[in-house]
Amino acid sequence: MTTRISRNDLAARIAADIPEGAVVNLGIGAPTLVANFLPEGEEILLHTENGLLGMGPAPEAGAVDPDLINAGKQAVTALPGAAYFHHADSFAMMRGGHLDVCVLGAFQVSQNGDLANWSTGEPGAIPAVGGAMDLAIGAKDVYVMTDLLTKSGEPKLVETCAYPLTGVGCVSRVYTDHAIFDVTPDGFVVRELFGDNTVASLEAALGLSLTPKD
Amino acid sequence: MTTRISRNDLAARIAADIPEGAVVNLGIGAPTLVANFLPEGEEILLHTENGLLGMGPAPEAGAVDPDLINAGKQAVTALPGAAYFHHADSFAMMRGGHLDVCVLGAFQVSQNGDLANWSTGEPGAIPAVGGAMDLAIGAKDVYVMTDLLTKSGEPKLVETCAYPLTGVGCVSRVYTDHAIFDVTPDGFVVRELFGDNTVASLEAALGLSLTPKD
Amino acid sequence: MIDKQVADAAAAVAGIPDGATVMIGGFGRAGQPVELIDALIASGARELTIVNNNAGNGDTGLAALLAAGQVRKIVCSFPRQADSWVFDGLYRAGEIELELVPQGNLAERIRAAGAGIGAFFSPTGVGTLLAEGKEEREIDGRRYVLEYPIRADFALISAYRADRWGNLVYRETARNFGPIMATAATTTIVQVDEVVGLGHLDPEAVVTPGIFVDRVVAVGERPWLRDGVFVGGVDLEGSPLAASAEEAS
Amino acid sequence: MIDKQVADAAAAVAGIPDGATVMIGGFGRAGQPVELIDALIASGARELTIVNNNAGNGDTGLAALLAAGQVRKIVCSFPRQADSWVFDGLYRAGEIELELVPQGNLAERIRAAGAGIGAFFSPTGVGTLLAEGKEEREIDGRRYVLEYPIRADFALISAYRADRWGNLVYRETARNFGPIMATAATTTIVQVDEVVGLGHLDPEAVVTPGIFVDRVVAVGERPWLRDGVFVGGVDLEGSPLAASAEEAS
Repeated sequence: MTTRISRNDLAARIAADIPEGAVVNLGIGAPTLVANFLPEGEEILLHTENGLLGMGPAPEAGAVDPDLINAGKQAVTALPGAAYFHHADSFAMMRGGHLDVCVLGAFQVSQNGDLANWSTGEPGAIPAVGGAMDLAIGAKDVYVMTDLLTKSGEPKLVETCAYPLTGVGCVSRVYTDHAIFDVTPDGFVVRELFGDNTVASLEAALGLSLTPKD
Repeated sequence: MTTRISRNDLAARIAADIPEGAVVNLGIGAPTLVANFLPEGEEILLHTENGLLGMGPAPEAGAVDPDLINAGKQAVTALPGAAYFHHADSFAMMRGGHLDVCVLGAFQVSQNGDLANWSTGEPGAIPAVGGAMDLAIGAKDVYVMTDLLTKSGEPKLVETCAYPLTGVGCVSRVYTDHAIFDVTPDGFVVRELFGDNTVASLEAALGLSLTPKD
Repeated sequence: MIDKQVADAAAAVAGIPDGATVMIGGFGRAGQPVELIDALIASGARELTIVNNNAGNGDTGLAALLAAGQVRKIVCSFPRQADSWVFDGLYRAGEIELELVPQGNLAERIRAAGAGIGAFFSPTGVGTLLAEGKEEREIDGRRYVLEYPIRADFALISAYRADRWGNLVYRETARNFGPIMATAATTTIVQVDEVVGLGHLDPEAVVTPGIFVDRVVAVGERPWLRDGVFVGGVDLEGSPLAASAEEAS
Repeated sequence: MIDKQVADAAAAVAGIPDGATVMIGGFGRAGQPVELIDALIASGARELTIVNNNAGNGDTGLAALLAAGQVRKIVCSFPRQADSWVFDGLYRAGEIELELVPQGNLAERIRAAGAGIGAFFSPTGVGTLLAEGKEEREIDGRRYVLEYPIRADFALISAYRADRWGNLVYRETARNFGPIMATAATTTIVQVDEVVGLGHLDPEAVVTPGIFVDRVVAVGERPWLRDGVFVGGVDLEGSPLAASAEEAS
């Protein structure tokens, strides 16, 4: 029985949902994989909150420019048509609702769209939030890319987040290795099932009541 | 008996008080005359709130560029070292207290530094404020350039402004055709007398108690 | 391929309905998107609320839109000018509503709309008629009034050059309100002298990134730029040159 | 003549007292004013409050300032990174205070200080731990928290080129916090690769007008720019290249 797709397949699945012309911010970590699967020949603009719209792929190893990095501090390139701006302008772009999509990782997503992805609340851990809270409330659509379950088998889609929140009611869709869920006023709606998953099997795994797509 | 200096002499007197390196905004009308008397060979930067720092003099008549104007919508030039910016950045520069001096006209100035210069409050008049309120509260020093009396002989330095205010407690100095006044916690201090004026003659003209300079 | 160019000014302003709030760029004549305004006049849209720094100069551009009776209300800082006779007449006749806003608050409120700021405390206007009825607060010993964002359905602005992604550069003080209005409208429509190839604008010098732009129309280089010398429009004081003088030249 | 150039980095940071609040530009290593930070370390100023996006990387720059024990408190958005071991150690030992601010609120609060805004309502952080104790308000159906300006006594930033009036241009994403920090400090100190003649910077492309800049020091072109190819510093993941690898090349 197949119940999970690979992280690359999931990235490709997310990329397929991003229309040409969209302006997209891909969060640090797994979401950056989405860039590898954006359709060739289509123009989708990548925004990085440290001040660049029109971000290109990683440079050749011999052509790294330390002044040109993404939010994860990795070396990147700029496409023809790119524009640079300062941090206040960059976050105004996000906060003002001008980005079409951002893709973020998550520790937990609640059925009303709350996102927890910046802190596990462990005592002694050093807190760091970066641009996560701004991204969470900024884009027109906030997509979460995550495994359905933690490594120890705990659901990451929950009734109420136990971890400290990143944003309230901000997530529009959750792409997991088992299925895709829309966040709606009625809670999680199963948009697409991968492999042999069923709504019933997901309800059992999550301990949540799910709504099948019409 | 000489009690008044000319408007050009007053403009020259104001110009003499502006130190090299200052960033200055000259309001519409008489204050623009000050630019003609800034010392040759010294660098004083003129700001115009419609988006230019490093404004130069008027162009030759045959070289007017309609894209390059000052706040009074007159044709100007830009000096080497100039910079253009948009309106939000330009007024941030003012509101944030980065300008050293602005020179404004006035209907009335009160002894606590209130300025009235945008409306006479006449019924039926079309109101217009422009950048006056922003300039009034923005510069480190707000200088007023005005006649001491209206054409009909009414004092323009008053105990309390009768006209609608432009800004509260914002004026630091008043340059008039009769004398120069500092606005202090003790009211108007006579900084400099022109011609045959005395503190007593000014007190009589204004109906105000004035403080001589130490 | 992303290509925000449209064929002409009429196509650029298509879909602006009666009752829309429309920001129009420009400070006086500098940066005024005259071709877009002419197309808006031709479109016949009525009952508009216009946001601009002024209320029209002479008989062209914004003044012509007012004269056509298409504007219900104007939000601006400085309506009264030597050549604002169209507005003056409408205002005195009670045929147009005026909301007067200090220029810096106007600019910052437009920026706030584009930047997702819910409201902000401004020191400008405190203690004046224009702050009456507004929430006031003292912060760190200074008085402020609470100002709210100004949003629009459409922005019509003028820039110098664009590329097909909608990246914009401006020219001199014609920049003025264009960059902030572009961020504050649901649909931003731009006229430019020229559309250049993607990558031809210096990414360090782009003032408005294309994310803020929906439609671009090239209206051709202005004659006084093409010829390298200014030959019409305004005199040194900013007043319109007499038509006869232009015709005689 | 206005000439904001100073002779060297030591002169640039002169007068920064113990207990000062100092903004330091940069996002990670990009735009970090390393020469100015080294001079600040050499100056011996202590009990500093530092405002930066991060809390130092590796053992150089901001991390070295922390390691020298000169920092009492840091205001930042993202202290914890793969190479933030200096901060991590100080924090765990209780030897440094941390104020964590979401990155966009950090940027907007710095801008607000420079722009004379008393406070602003931001939607970022609403309902989270980082908004606890802050004033909240619903405006037009959306929740916001009230955020206050962040000011500094000094800003140390890095730009690409300057002129003697202090006009600045930046390079790529090294721009980041420089332009806003320059507006928010009483004294703004800038290191640049190069000072060019007045009029050599395009007035349309100046990012920081000289009004915001107090002192400029040229530190020379970075080798990887001069040689046209990058030969050291960080790898593709942003990690520092091993010193041995650099020496071996």
